Amino acid sequence: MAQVTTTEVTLIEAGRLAVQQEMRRDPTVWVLGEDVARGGLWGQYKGFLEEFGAERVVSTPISEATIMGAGLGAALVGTRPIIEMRIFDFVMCAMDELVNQIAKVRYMFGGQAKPAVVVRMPHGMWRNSAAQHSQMLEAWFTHLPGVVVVAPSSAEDEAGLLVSAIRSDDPVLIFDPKDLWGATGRIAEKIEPIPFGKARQLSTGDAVTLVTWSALVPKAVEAVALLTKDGVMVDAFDLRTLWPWDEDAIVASVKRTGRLLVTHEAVEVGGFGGEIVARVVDRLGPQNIKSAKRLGAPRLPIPFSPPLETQVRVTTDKIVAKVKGML
Amino acid sequence: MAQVTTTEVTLIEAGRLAVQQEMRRDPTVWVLGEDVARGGLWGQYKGFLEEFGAERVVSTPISEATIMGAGLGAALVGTRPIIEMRIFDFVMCAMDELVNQIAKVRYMFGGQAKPAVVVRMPHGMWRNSAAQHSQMLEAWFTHLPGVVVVAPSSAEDEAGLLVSAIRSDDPVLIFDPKDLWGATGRIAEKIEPIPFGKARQLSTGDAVTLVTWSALVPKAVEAVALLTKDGVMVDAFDLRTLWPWDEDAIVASVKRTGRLLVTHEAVEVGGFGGEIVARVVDRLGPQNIKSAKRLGAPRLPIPFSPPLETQVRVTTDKIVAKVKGML
Amino acid sequence: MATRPRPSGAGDNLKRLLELYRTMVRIRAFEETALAAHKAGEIPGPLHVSLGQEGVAAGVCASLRKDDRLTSNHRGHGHAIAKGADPVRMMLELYGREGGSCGGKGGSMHIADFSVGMLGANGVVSGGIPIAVGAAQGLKMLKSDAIVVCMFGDGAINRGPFLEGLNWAALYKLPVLFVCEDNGVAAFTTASSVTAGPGALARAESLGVAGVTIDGNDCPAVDDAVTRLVAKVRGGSGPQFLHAKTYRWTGHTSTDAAAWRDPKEVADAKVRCPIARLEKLLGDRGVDAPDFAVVATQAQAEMDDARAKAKAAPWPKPETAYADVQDVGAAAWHK
Amino acid sequence: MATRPRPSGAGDNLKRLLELYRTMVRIRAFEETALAAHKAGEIPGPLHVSLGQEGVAAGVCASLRKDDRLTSNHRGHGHAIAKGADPVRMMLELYGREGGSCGGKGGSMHIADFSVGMLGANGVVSGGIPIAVGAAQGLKMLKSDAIVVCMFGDGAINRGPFLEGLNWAALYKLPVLFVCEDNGVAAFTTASSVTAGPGALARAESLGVAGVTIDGNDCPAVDDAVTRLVAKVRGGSGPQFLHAKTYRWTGHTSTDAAAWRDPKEVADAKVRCPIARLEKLLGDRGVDAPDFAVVATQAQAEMDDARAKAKAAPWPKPETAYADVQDVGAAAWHK
Ligand SMILES: Cc1ncc(C[n+]2csc(CCOP(=O)(O)OP(=O)(O)O)c2C)c(N)n1
Ligand SMILES: Cc1ncc(C[n+]2csc(CCOP(=O)(O)OP(=O)(O)O)c2C)c(N)n1
Ligand SMILES: [Mg+2]
Ligand SMILES: [Mg+2]
Repeated sequence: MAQVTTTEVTLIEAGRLAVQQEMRRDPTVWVLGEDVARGGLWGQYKGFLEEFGAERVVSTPISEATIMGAGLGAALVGTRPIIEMRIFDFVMCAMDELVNQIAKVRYMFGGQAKPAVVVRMPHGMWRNSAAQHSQMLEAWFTHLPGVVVVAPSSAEDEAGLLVSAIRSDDPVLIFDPKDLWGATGRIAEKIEPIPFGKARQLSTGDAVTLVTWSALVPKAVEAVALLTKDGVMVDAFDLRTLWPWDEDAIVASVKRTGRLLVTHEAVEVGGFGGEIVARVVDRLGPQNIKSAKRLGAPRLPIPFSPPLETQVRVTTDKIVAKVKGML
Repeated sequence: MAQVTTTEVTLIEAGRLAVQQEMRRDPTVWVLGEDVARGGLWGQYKGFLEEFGAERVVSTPISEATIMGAGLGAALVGTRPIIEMRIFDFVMCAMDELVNQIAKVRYMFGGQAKPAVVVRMPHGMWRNSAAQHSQMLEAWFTHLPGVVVVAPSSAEDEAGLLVSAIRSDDPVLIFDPKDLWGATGRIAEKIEPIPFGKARQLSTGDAVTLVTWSALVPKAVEAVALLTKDGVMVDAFDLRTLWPWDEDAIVASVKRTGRLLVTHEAVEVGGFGGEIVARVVDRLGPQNIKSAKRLGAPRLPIPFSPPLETQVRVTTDKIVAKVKGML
Repeated sequence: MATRPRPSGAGDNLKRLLELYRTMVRIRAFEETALAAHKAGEIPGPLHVSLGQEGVAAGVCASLRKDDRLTSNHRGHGHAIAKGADPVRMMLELYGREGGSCGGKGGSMHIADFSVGMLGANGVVSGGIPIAVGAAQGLKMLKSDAIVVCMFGDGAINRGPFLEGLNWAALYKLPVLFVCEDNGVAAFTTASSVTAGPGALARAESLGVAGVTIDGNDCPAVDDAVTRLVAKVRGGSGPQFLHAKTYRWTGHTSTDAAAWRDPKEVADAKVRCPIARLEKLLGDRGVDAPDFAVVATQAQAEMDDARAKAKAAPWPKPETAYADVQDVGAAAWHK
Repeated sequence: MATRPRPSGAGDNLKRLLELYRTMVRIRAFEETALAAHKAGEIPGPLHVSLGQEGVAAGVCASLRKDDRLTSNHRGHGHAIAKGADPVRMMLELYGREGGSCGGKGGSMHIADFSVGMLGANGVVSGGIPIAVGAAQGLKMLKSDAIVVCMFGDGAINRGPFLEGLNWAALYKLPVLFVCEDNGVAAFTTASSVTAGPGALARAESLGVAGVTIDGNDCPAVDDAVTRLVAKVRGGSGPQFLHAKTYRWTGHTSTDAAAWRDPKEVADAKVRCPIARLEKLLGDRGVDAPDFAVVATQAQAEMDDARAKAKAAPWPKPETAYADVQDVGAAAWHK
C-alpha cells in the first residue's frame, strides 16, 4: 500500500475538511442551517461562504421545522443537502419533518423518493449547558425505520463517516460529539469513506467486552488503560455507527470473553445498551454468557450545576468499577 | 369486601367515563385538542361540551405545538389539562413542548414547576392507516426522564389508569390502543385509580414468562390459550405501564420459568423489549436463564396494503411459534 | 390535459375551457368511483375526497409543466389527476395492489407520482409546506426554471410550518406558488371558528408573500389567476399566494357521513358546483349537453376501467414489504 | 420597584420615573457583575446578557402585579429582576450553588422565580410562547384577573409557535401581552436578513393581535405603552402586542466577543443607552448626578453582595441531582 500523508486536525476541522472535499466533488451538495454562512456555531463550515457562495451555504431563519423539511424537499429534486441542526435538542422542533417525512417518504411512496439528506446534530453534555442543551437521544433513532444513525468519536471517523453520509442515498443522522470537538487525530489529504456498521476496536483482551461510542470513547480508553495496569485485559469497541451496528464483531468478542459491558453517556433506561445486550444474549444464548451489563446515566434531565452534572455523568472511574464488579 | 356493581363498556367508553368522573370531581381538570367539543375523533369526550362547557372542553386549531405547550402553561398556573393529540403520530409536531419543556420544567426550575398534564396519544396500527398514522414509539418515552408512560389494553385499565393519570402531579403519557377502542370490559360505577408500575397477570405457568402490553395483549391471550392446549403453561403479563414498569413481578416470574419472551407491536430494534431483557438478565444473571427473546415488528415503516401490513404485524401464530422455539 | 405553459386569457380560449372541464370531470369520476369501491369494501382504509373542490385542482394545474412539482395534503386525488398522474396506477394504489403508484405502500393518503412531478400527498396537515419550499430551493440551485406548487387547506394555516415556509420562500425568492384550498372546514371543525385575524392572504402578506383571493369554484377564474401568478413565479419574482374559496360536499373522510353538517349549506354549495358552473359558461359558447355527456362517459369509462384493473390486480409480493426502507441496514425478508 | 397597577401617565410621575431608572440600573449592575464573575471563572456555562436592552424589561414590568406571570427567553436576567426576582437567589443560580432559585439545576438560561410570577427563561427560541398562552388560558379558567406577559426576541418570530400562539390567544381572547424585544440580531445573524415581510407587528395583526411599535430604549415610553396595553389585556380585550426596538451591546453569549459586529453600530447604540437617556429626562426634572450615583452605588452594592454570597455558598448536595425529576418512577440516589 502506498504511503498516505496525514495531517493532525481537530474533530471539528476533520468534519469541515470532509464536507469541503465533498462539496468540491459534487456541486449538488450544500449546507443549510442557522449561522452557517459565518462558519457555523462551531466553525464547522468556516470559509464555506467564501468558497461555495450563498446559494450553497444557506444561513437560515430560526425555523428548525423548515430547515429539516426544506432539506428533504431539496433532496426530492436531486440535490444533497446537509441539514445543520446547531445543537441536537433543537431537532425537537423538527420532528415531524424528520420522523414522519424524511424517514418515511422513500417507503411510503414505494421507492419514488430519494431522501438523500445528512442531518448533523451536535449532541451530548457540554460545559454545563443544562437540560435543554445536553441531551443524548441517539437510541431513539435506532428505533426509527428509514434512517442510518452515526455517532463518531474521533477526528478520523468524523471525516470518513461524513464522506460516507454525504455519498449515501439514505437519510443519515450524524451525532457530532460536542464534548469532543477539540479531540485531535490524523486524516489523509484525500478523505476516504468509512463504511457504516463497522466498529473500531480500541483494545484487545479476553476478560470482558466493552462497547461504547461517542463522548464516552476517550473515557473507555482511559478505563482500559487503568484496567490493563491491574491485569484486566479488555476487548473494547467504539461502535461508530448505531444503525447498522457491528453485531458480528461484538457477538464474536463476547463469545470469547463471556462478559459484556455496554456504556453510553445517554440515560441507561431505554438506551441502545438494552438493544445490544438483548441481541448478544439472543445470539449466544444466556447460558454461554457470564455477565451482561450496562452503564449509562440515571434517568433524569441534565442539571446545570457542575458537581451535579459530574455526578450524573459516566466517568472513567465508574467504568473501571463496573468492569471490576463483573469479574 | 362490599360487592361492586359493574357495567360492561368499551375501552373508549371506559376512558370517557373515567375522565368525566374526574372532571366532575375536580373543576380544574379540562381537556384540549382538535374536535374535542364534538366528542373527539373517537367519541372519547362525547357529551362533554354539553356538561362542562366550552371553557373546559376546548376545541383547538390544528396547532399541535401549542396544544401541548398551552397545556403545560395552564398546568403551571394550577389547572390540570388533558392534552388530546388525536393520533400519536401528530405529537411529532409538538416534541419540543413535550420533550424540552413538559418533561424538564420541574427539574430545570428546581421543583418550582408542577407540570401536572395528561397527554393522550392513541397509537398503533389501525385499519390500513399507513406509515404516518400507525406508529408505536412508546419506547422513546421510557428513555425520557420526567414522564410516566402508560399503555393500557383493557377497558378496566384504561379507566383506572386514566384516573391515576389525572390525579398525578407528574406528566403522564397515555398511549390509548387504537386497535382496541372497541374491546369491552366491566368497570365499577366509581372508578378507582390503578397504581402505576403494577403489571396485570394474564395467565400462570412455569414454561415461559411472556411479557407484553397495549395492542398485543389480546393476541398474547390467544397465544396462551393455544399453547395451553399443547400443554405449554405460560406466565403471561400485561405490563400496563412502561415507566415505571413492574420489574419485580417479571424478574420473579423468570426466576421460576427460566425463559422470557417480550413481545410488542412496535419495531423490535430499539424497542422496550431490549430494556426488559437487559434488566432481567442483569438481575438474575445470564447463567440462571435458559432463554431470553423478543418478538416485535421488523424495522420498517408500516405499509398501507392489507397483506403487507398483516405481514409485518406480530400475530398470535408468531407468538406461539416463538414460544415453542424457546422450549 | 394541458401541460404546456400558456401566456394568458383562458376565458377566451374554448379549447382551454374544455380541458379544464375534462380535468374536473375526470377528478369527479375518479373520486366517485373510488367512493363506490370503498363502500363496496374493495378499498381499505379511509379516503379523503374533494367532491365540489375540483375547480381548484384543475384550475391550478392547467398552467403547470410536467417538470413542475406539486406537494399536496391528505386530500390529494384531484391534485394528482390534474397534475397528470395515471388514474389506473392511482386506483391500484388506493386498492393497495401491485402496480400501484406507491407499490401499495402508501394508499390514498400518500398518493404520489414523481414521474409527473406529484411529490406526494401528506398525512400531516401542513407537512407539504417545508417540503415545497425546499424543492423550490433545490430547483433554483440546479438552475431549473421549473416551479413548485404547494397545496394545503384552510386548516393548515394554523400550524407553524405555514409561517416558517412562507417567510422562507419570500426570503430566498423561491419559485413557489402557495395555494390555500379554503373549503371552510378543517376535519369536523368550521375553520373560521379556530382561525383568528383577517385570514390566509393577510397572513401571507405579513410574511412577504403577495397574492389574490378568488372563487375556487370558478375554474376559469382560478386558471386565469394562476396563469398570472405562475408567470410571476417562473419569471423570478419570488413566491405568490392563491387563496381559493371552495366547499367540500362530503364529510372529512369516506367513513364520515357528515351528519354534523348543515344540509342546507351543502345543498347551497352543490348549486355552486364548479362543473355545472363551467357547463353554463360553455353552454353560452355553444357547447351543449351531448358534448358534456361524451366527456362524462369517457371519464367514467376510464375510471371504471381503472377500478376493474385494480380489483383484478394481485396483492403486492410479500417481500416488497421489506423493500425501499433504506439501502444500508435494511431489515431482511425471510420467507 | 413598582408591582402595583397604575392607571396611566408615567411620564408625569417623577416617582415612577425613578422606579424605572432604578430597575434599569439594577439590571445593568446584575449583568455586569455576572459578566465579571463569568470572566473570573466563577460562573460556569454561557451567559446571555441584555446590556443595552434594560429599557424594555423595566418598562414592561412596571405595570405588572406580582401575581401576573411572565415567560421569558434565553436572555432572561433583566426580565426576572424587573418582575421582582431576588438577585441573590438569581446569582446563586448562575453560580450553580445551593439556594439558587432553581437549586442550581437551571443556571442562567433557565432562570425562574415562580414566587414572583417569573415562569422561567427558556433555552428554546419561541419556547415560551405556547406556555404563555396556556398560562393565560388557565388563569382565565380560574377566574383570575392576573395576566401573562410573553417576552421573546426578533429571532423568535420566524418559528412556528409565533403563528400558533398568537392565533390561539386571539381566538380565545386570552389575557396575554406579547412583547417582541427587537434587538436587531438573532444569535450571530442580522434578524432582518432572515425575516421577510413588513415585520413583527404586521405578523401579529394578521393573526388578530393588535399592538404598537415603540422605541424600546425610551423606557418611559415603553412604560406608557404597556400601561395602556395592560389595561386592555386585563380589561378582557384579548391579547395585545408590543414591538419594542432596542439594541444588544454585546455578543450573543458571554463567550462571544462579537468581533463580527460593526463597532460603529455598537458605538452609536451606546449613545442611545436607555439609562443615559432617562438620566437626561430626569435631569430636566431636577434630578442630578449625585442622585444617580446613589442609585448606582446601591445597585452595585446589592449585586456585589449577591456575588459574594454566591461565591461563598456551598454546592448543592449531591442527592439533589435526583430530586424533582418526577414523583412516580424517579431514579433513586445511592451514595
Ligand atoms: C398535524 C396534524 N394534525 C391533525 C391531523 C388530522 N387531520 C387530518 S385532515 C384535518 C383537517 C385539515 O383541514 P384542512 O387543512 O382545511 O383540509 P381539508 O380536510 O379541509 O381538505 C385534520 C385535523 C393531521 N393529519 N395532521
Ligand atoms: C429552536 C432554537 N433554535 C436555535 C437556538 C439557538 N439560539 C439561541 S438564541 C438564538 C438567537 C435568538 O434571537 P432572538 O430571539 O432575536 O433573541 P436575542 O438573542 O437577540 O435576544 C439562537 C438562534 C435555540 N436556542 N432554539
Ligand atoms: Mg379545509
Ligand atoms: Mg434578537
